[in-house]
Amino acid sequence: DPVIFAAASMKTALDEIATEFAAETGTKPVISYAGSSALAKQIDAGAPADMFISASVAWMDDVEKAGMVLPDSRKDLLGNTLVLISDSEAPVDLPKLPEVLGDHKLAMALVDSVPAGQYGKAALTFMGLWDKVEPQVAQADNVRAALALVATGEAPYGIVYKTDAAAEPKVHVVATFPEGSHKPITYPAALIKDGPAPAEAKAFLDYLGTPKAAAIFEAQGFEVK
Amino acid sequence: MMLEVSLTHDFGSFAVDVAFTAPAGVTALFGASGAGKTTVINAVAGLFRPTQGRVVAQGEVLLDTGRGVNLPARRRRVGYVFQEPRLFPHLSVRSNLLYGARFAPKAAPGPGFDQVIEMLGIGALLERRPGALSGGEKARVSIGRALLSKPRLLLMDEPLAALDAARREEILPFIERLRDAGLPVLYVSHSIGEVARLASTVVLLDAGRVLAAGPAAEVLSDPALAARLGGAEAGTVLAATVGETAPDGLVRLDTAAGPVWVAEPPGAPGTRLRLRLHASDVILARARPEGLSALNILPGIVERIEPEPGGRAFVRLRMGREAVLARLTQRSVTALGLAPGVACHAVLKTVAVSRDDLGAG
Amino acid sequence: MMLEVSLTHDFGSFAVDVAFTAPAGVTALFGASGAGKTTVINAVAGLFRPTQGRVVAQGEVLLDTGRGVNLPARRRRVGYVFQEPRLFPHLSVRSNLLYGARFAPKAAPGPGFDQVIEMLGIGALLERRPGALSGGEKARVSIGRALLSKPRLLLMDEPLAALDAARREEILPFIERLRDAGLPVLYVSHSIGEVARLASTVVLLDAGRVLAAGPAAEVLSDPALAARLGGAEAGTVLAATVGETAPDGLVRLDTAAGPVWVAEPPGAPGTRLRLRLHASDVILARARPEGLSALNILPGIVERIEPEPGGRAFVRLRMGREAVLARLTQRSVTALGLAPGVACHAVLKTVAVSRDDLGAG
Amino acid sequence: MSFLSPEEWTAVLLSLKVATVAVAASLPFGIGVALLLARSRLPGMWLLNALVHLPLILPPVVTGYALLLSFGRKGPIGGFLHDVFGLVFAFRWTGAALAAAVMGFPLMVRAIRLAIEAVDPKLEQAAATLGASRIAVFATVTLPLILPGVLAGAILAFAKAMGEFGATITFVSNIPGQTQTLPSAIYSFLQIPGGELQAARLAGVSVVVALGAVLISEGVARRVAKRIGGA
Amino acid sequence: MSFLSPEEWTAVLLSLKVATVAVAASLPFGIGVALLLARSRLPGMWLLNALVHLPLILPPVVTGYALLLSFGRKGPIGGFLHDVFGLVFAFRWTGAALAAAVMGFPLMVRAIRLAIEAVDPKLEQAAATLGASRIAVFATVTLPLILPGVLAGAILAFAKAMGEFGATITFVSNIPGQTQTLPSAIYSFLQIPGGELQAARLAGVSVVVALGAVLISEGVARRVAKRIGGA
Ligand SMILES: Nc1ncnc2c1ncn2[C@@H]1O[C@H](COP(=O)(O)OP(=O)(O)OP(=O)(O)O)[C@@H](O)[C@H]1O
Ligand SMILES: Nc1ncnc2c1ncn2[C@@H]1O[C@H](COP(=O)(O)OP(=O)(O)OP(=O)(O)O)[C@@H](O)[C@H]1O
Ligand SMILES: [Mg+2]
Ligand SMILES: [Mg+2]
Repeated sequence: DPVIFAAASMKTALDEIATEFAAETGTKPVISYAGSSALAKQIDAGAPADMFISASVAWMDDVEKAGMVLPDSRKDLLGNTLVLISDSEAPVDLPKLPEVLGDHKLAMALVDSVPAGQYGKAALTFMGLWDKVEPQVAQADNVRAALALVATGEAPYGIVYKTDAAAEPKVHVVATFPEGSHKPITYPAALIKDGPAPAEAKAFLDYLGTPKAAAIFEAQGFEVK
Repeated sequence: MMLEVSLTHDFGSFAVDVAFTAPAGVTALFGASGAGKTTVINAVAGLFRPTQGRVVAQGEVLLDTGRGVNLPARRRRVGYVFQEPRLFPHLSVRSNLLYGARFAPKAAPGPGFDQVIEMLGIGALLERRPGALSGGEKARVSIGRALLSKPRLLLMDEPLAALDAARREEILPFIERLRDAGLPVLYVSHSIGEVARLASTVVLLDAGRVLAAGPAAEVLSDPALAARLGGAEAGTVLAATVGETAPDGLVRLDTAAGPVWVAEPPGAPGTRLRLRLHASDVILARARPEGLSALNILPGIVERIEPEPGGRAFVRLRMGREAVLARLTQRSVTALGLAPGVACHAVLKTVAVSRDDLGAG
Repeated sequence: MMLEVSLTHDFGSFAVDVAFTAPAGVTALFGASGAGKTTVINAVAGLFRPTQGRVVAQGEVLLDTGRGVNLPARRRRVGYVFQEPRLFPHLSVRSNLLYGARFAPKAAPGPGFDQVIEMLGIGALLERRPGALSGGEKARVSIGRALLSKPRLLLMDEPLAALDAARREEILPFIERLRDAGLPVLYVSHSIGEVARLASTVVLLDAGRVLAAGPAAEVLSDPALAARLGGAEAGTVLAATVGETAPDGLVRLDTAAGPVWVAEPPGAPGTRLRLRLHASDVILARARPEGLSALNILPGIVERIEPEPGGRAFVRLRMGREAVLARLTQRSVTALGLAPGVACHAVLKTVAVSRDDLGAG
Repeated sequence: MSFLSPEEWTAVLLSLKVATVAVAASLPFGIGVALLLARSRLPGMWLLNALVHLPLILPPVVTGYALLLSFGRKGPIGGFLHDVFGLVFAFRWTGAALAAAVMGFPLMVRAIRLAIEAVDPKLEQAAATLGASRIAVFATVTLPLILPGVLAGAILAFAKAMGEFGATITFVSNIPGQTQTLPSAIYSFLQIPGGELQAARLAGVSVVVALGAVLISEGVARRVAKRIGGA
Repeated sequence: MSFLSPEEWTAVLLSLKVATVAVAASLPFGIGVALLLARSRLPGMWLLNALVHLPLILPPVVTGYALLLSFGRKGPIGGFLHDVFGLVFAFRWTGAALAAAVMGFPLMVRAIRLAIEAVDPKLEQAAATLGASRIAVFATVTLPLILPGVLAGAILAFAKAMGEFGATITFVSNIPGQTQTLPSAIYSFLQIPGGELQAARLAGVSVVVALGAVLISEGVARRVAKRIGGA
C-alpha cells in the first residue's frame, strides 16, 4: 500500500478521501501525519514514503533540493486563508488591531518557523502592524495550539487558518487577511522516489485532484488549486 | 509496683505469654536465646504492639490493649539500649549522644554528658561517625545515647555483651548508681554475674513463658532453678555492710552469716552491699579447718541437700537469717557425713569474691 | 606456622601495628574494645587492605603488600563469623546457611548441614527470613553459614557474645572438634574462659599493638599479664588425661601435677584434655588439710610470688613439669609463711572445675 | 558570549531560572507525596500514585493542554489562584516553571520514594524511643538518610525541566523573554529548512548548561552519600 | 472494543508492544550502566553519566532527529546495523521501541543506580568471604536487593515509553500499523480541527492501559520489597 507523509493539519480531509479511494480502488493508502519539518527530514533520511503533502512550500523545496522528489510530480494541491479569530463575535478592522488588542495577547504559531506564523508575521508586517503587536504575540508551536489559546480564553485574539477556525465553535472569525498581504498559502504535494508502491501513490495523487476529493477538501475550508 | 507487664502474642511460629510485676530497682530478664526477652522489652518500649497486653510503669499506663491505650514510643520516655547498636549513621558520635536530650524535659534528672563519655571511654570518638567505630565502641555509644535521653525507665538489651571485662567493670557501677538514684531498669543479660549484681528482681523466661519471677536472691539461690541458670553459676546473695579495713588492705564485710573478708575495695564503712557467693566456690568442713589460705570460715547448719546429676549436690547451709548454697560432690557429702541438721563450716577464699560479686545494696 | 600475620595501617585517629605467628589450632585475639581485633581479622579475610601487611595461612600467601599480592576475599576460603551477623535479608535461613556451600570445592571437608543446624538449634528457623529472628538466633545462623562454607580457615569475631551459657556449651565442643580435625581458627573473644578452653595461642592486643603473643598456657598463666586479663580470670592450663571413673560418678584426671577429681563427664579414659584451674579457686595450705569437702589436694613448691594491688598476690606453685597459679591475700601469704622454696598443698574443689574449664586437648 | 544572540542568552537564563524554580518549588510537594506513597496505608493512595504518573504517561501536549484548561486564566484553578492570590501562570515564566514542575514531578517522586522505602525503620524507631516526635524523626533521621534520593530526584527533575518543551509551549506558548526557554528556541530552528545547525548550536548550549548543573549536583550528592556512609 | 477504531486498537497494542520491548531490551543495559555509574572509579564515568542524561536534557525532537541521523537507513549506525545484522530501526516499530528506550533510559538508570548505592557493601563482602565471585555476588546478593529499584526504574521507563511522542514521531514518523503509537495518534487528533474530543478519548485509553500496567507492577514491586524486608 502507498505510504503518504502528510502535514498533520490535513488529517480530517485526507482520511476521508483515503477511505473513498480505498472503496473505489481497493488500495488503502497508509498516511503518516506529522509536522511538515519532521516529515521532510525523514524523507531526506530515506523514509519509505511514496508521497509528501507539505503544509509549507519551504519544506517541499527542501525535499526537492535533496533530490527525493520524483521529477515533475510536484504540484500545488491546496490553498488556505489566514484569518483573525477571537472568542467574541465583534468583527475587527485589521488596521485597528493594535488598539483592539491593548495589552492582551495575540496567539500565533511560531512566527519564524511554522508556516502559519510566518504568513501571519508577513501579513502584519505588510500592513505595518507587526512592530506594534510584536510584544503581544504569544507563539505556539503549531496552529492548533494557537487556536487552543483563543478557545480557552487565554488570548482574546489569534491568527490561524480558516480551516482551523471553522471547526472550533468557541471562536469566531473576526477578520480575514487580504490576499496580497502575504505569500499565497500553498500545500504542495509530490511523489517521492523509491517508495514502496509508486503506481498506487500516483493513482492517489491523481485522485486528490478529482472533484470528489476537491469537495471534501472544500468542506474543510481548503481552497483547491 | 514500679513495673507491671503482661502480654500475649502469637507470631505463628512462636507465641509469647508473659506476665510479671517488679518493684523498683533493676529487673533482669533472663533466658535462653529466642526466649522472648527482646519481644517483651519492645512491648514496654512501644515498638511492638502485642495482640493483648498491659504495661504499667511507675503508675502510668503505657499500654492497655483492653482499654485501647497505647502510648506512642516517643511519649514513653524510655532509654532503650537496643540489642544491636542502631546508631544514626549520618550523625557524629556526639550528635548521636545528644540526640535524646533535646526532646527531654529540661528539668528531668539524668547523668551529665561529660560523666557519661568519661565512664564509657568514648571521649576520643565524639567527632567520628558510627561507621568508623568498632563493635564495642558502637555498643558504648548506644548506651550513652540512651542514658543521656534522661529516661524515666531504662531498657537494656544485653548492653555489655560486646565489651571486655574491664570496660564492663566500669559501666556496671554506673548502672548501679542510676538504679540507686531511683531509675527503674529492665535489663537483659546472659551473664548471671551481671544479673546477680544488679537485679533486685529476676524474671526467668523460657520459650515465651515466665518460668520463675521474684526477688533476685530467691530465684538465684533456688536449687531447683540452679541447673537452668547454669549450675556453675548458681550461688547466694548476702546482704552485707562494709566494716573495718585491716592494715593489709583487706576489708571486712559484716553479714548475718558472719564476717567475710574481701580484697576488693567495696566502699566506705557502713555502705550496704550485696555479696554474691558462688556455690562452686564454697568448701565445707565439719571441723573448723586450720592453716588454710582461705580466710573466711563461717559456721552453719545443713538445711537441705539437693542432689544434682553428675555426682554432685547442692547443700544449703542455714546461717541465722541468711542461707549459703554450696556445690559439692556426692562423694564429699558422704565422706563428711553431711545431712540436714549437721553443723559444719563454710570455707571461702577472700579472692573468690571478685569485684563482679559485689553489688551496691 | 599455620598463620602468619603482620600489618601496619594508620586510620588517622587510630594506628595498627601488629605482627604475630601462630601454629595450628585456635589462635585467640584478646584485647579491650577498640584494640584492633576486628581490623586484624578483616585483613586476614581480605576485606581490609592495610598500608603494609603480609598474611600467610597454611603456607599460602594471602596478602603481601610488598610483593603486590592481595588474594581477593572470595579466593581465601575463610569462614568469617562477623561481629554483627550480616545475614542476607532476602534469603531464608536455609538459603543463608547453604550460601557458601555451592562455591566451595565439592570434595572439601566440612561439617554436614544436619549436624550444624542440630548443634546450633536452628532447625525450626530454616524457612524464616533473618528479619524475623532474635539477636541470638541471627548469631547462630551466622555461625552456621560460615561453618557450612567449608572454609580452610575459620575467623570468628565474638561468635558467642549474644548467646546464653547453655547454648555456648553446645557450640564450644563443636569448635573444638573442628580445631582437632585440623581447621585453623582465629578467634576473638572477651571471655577468658572461652579463650583458655579453645586457644593454643593467645595474642593479646592493646591499642593496635601486640602486648603478648604465645602459647595459651604461657600467656594466660603469666602473673604479669594476669591483671590485664582481668585478675579474677587468671589461671593455669594443665595437660590432663582422663583416668578411671569412680562408682560415684566422679572422674579422675591425671596431670603431671597429680590427680584431679572432676564431676563433669570429660570423655573416654585416655582422652587428652586441657584443664583450666582458676587462680582464684586454688586454696593453699602448709599441712595437708583433712576433713574438707574439697577432694583435690596437690603438693607443690612455691616458685614465685607476685604481689598484686588490693592486698593480694599471685603465687606460682611448681608441681613437676607443670605449674599452678594461686591467687591469695597477702595476709594469707604472711600467715602461712609462704616464700619461694616452701612446700605446700594446693586445695581445689572438684566442682570448681566446670565444663567450661575442660577443653579437648 | 557573542556566540549567543542576546535573545538566546535570555532564553538560556530563563531556562535555568524556570528549571531551578520548578525544582525548588516542587521539592517539598515531591517529598510529601513520596512519603504518602511510601508510607501511607490510606485507601486512596493508588489514585494519588496514578495522578503522579500521569504527566509521564500522557504526551506532553496533552499535559500542556490540561494545564491550560485548569490553570489558565479562565480555568477553575487558574481563576481561583488569580482571584485569591493574584497568581498568574498564563504567558508568564511562572507558567513555564509550573509546566516543568509537573512534567518532572513523577521522576522526582519516584526517586525520593525509592529512597524512603530503603530507610531502615529501626533507626526511626530508635529516634522515637529517644523522644522525637514524628516530625522530628522525619527532619533529623528520615530526611538526612534520604538526601541522596532527594538529590537524585531533584537532578532528574532539573534535567527534565531543562529539556521540557511540549507541555510548556502548549501551556504558556513562546514569548521571548517571558516563556521562550531553550527547548522552544531549539524547536523553532528545527522547524525551518536549514535551521539544523542553529538548533545544534543551541542544543550544545543546553547540554553544557544543563549537564554542568547535573554533574555538579551529582558531585554534591556523592559527597552527601559519603558523609552518611561514614569515614 | 467498538469504542476504538481498528486503527486505534492497533495503536494501543503497538504502544504496549513498543513500551514492553523498550523496557525489556534496555533493562540489562540500564542495570549495567547504573552499576558502572554507582561503582566504577574509572576516569571517564562523568562522560557516561552525561550521555545517559542527554535524552532528558534535550528536547525530544532533538533526540528523535539525532536518532534519525544516526540510526536511519543512511545513518552511520543504522547503515552498519542493517548491513551487518540486518537490523532496521528506521520507520519500524523497532525504531519506536529504540526511541522509547532511549528516552526512558535516564529514568531507568537513575532509579537502579539509587538502589545500588543503597546496598550495604557489608553484605556483598560477606558473600565474597563465602566464596562468591563478583558475578555471583551480583546475581545472588546485589540484584535481589536492588530489585525494588530495578522495578521502579522499569516502571518509570514503561510509563515514559507509553507517553513518548516527540522523539518517536521525529525518528520513525507516524505510520499507522507500523509506528503509530497511542501518543502519535493522540497528536494527530490534536492537529485537526475538532479533534480534541477524539484526542481526549485516546488519552483516556492511554491512561487506563498505561496506569493499569504501572499499578500492577507497583503491586509486584511492593510484594518483592516486603519479601526482602522479612516476615
Ligand atoms: N574507618 C576507620 N576510621 C577511623 N578509625 C577506625 C576506622 N575503623 C576502625 N577504626 C578504629 O580502629 C580501632 C580498632 O577497631 P576494631 O574494630 O579493630 O576494634 P576491635 O578490637 O574489634 O574492638 P571491639 O571489641 O569493640 O569490636 C577502633 O578504635 C576504631 O574506632
Ligand atoms: N516477626 C517474627 N516472626 C516470627 N517469629 C518471630 C518474629 N519476631 C521474633 N520472633 C521469634 O520470637 C522469639 C523471641 O524473639 P526475641 O527476639 O524476643 O528473643 P530473645 O529472647 O531476645 O533472644 P536473643 O537472646 O537471641 O536475642 C524468637 O524465637 C524469634 O524467632
Ligand atoms: Mg534479643
Ligand atoms: Mg571488633
